[in-house]
Amino acid sequence: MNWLLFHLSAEDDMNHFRITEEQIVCALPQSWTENGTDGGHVIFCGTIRTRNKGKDVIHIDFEAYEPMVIRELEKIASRIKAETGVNRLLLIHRTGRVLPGEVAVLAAASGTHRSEAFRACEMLMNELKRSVPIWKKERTSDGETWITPTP
Amino acid sequence: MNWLLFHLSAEDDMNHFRITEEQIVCALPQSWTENGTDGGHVIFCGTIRTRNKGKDVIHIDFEAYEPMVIRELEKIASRIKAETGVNRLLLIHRTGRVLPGEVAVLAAASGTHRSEAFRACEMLMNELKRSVPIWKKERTSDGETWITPTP
Amino acid sequence: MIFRVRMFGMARDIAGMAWVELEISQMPVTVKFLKQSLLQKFPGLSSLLTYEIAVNLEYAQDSQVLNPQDELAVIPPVSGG
Amino acid sequence: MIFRVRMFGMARDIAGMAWVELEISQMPVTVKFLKQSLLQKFPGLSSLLTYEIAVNLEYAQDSQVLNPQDELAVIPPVSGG
Repeated sequence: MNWLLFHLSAEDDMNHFRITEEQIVCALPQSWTENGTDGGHVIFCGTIRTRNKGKDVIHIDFEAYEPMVIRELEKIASRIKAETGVNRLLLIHRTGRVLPGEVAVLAAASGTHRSEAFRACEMLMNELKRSVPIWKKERTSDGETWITPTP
Repeated sequence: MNWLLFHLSAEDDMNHFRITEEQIVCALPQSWTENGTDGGHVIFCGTIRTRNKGKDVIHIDFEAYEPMVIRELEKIASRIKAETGVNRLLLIHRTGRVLPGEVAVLAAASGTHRSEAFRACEMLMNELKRSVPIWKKERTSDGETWITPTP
Repeated sequence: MIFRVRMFGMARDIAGMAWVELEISQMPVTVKFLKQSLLQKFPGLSSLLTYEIAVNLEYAQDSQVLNPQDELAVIPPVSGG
Repeated sequence: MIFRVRMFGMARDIAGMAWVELEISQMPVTVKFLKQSLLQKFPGLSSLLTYEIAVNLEYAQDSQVLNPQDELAVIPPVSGG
């Protein structure tokens, strides 16, 4: 239940990017949504599926180059904010072993209105998958494989 | 913290539509996300802004025609599922008095992949605002006004 | 015959009540006729640029024929979210 | 001069270690040259269809010149999310 602990002070009015080995819950803390400025918050929550490409998934191991993840996300965030006008972006990604049904990633975008928040959150996920240095190795009944992006 | 109480059993694998007078938190319960079938969950969380069109908002009173809200949402959901392929939709809307910073609406769409979930969640919000019988009366320093959709 | 109509949002404020009873003798009673009767009883409803009538929890066409058992409601422009 | 390179994901599995040390005498050392040296030491890296070199937490061009203080990393195709 780490979201209850994940409190953001009013001063923290900008982005929040984090890598964690702990379970992620699919939630924004009240301290993130209650600022009264942003009326639209769009969240993406990615969970591990039990089956992938016809195989039973046992677990996924995530690995991240943490300081570069944060650096890359800050760059991506500047572009997304400039393009969409949202005010704040959030991304929390698991590392280590993640089981089917668990949350691997939580992404969020908050802005004055909803259409920009939808656009920004989807862009953040697309950019995460394009360039942020995080890797997953999937263990199925057939063995272990590093997942590479499908062209 | 009603989301902790808001538990969905495994049998409840379909939609969840609800009107509530209690505070809504910007969260999906684990029982919703852990099914292992849906890997992408997109959530929209709408909060009341402190200022709207240059005025200070004191509160908003929401009124709903509850049985018709549920009926209308079920019809909308059938269309969205057919069009996008998502598996489950959720919408929880406040009634009664809602203060700036509080959550007025929580909408979510869950599907196998993320792009369909983004599309479905945004459609659900658009349709909510188009045809679902809920009304808001805004109280600002200038007085009370029923909000009507801008053409 | 007596038709009971629920009033919501701005329509409720205009009527000053959440339920309106209308006695209508003409038959058959259509949605369009119901709207005219409501406007006659509450001329202030004309300040609503548009509104819908819900019959048994569904939006109804002007031509739909009503009977007194129907659950009727005045649905001003919605503004949820 | 000694260059230390972090290995991630599939590259780490191929190298069998998380850190690789390369002694390179030629000057200047470009990203392109570093990649060639890595491939010489770990021919298995050719099974990675493509990979990037990060220099001080940023993706680098092949032409970028390195110095031994740089934080270097092999970045195979990413797959977060």
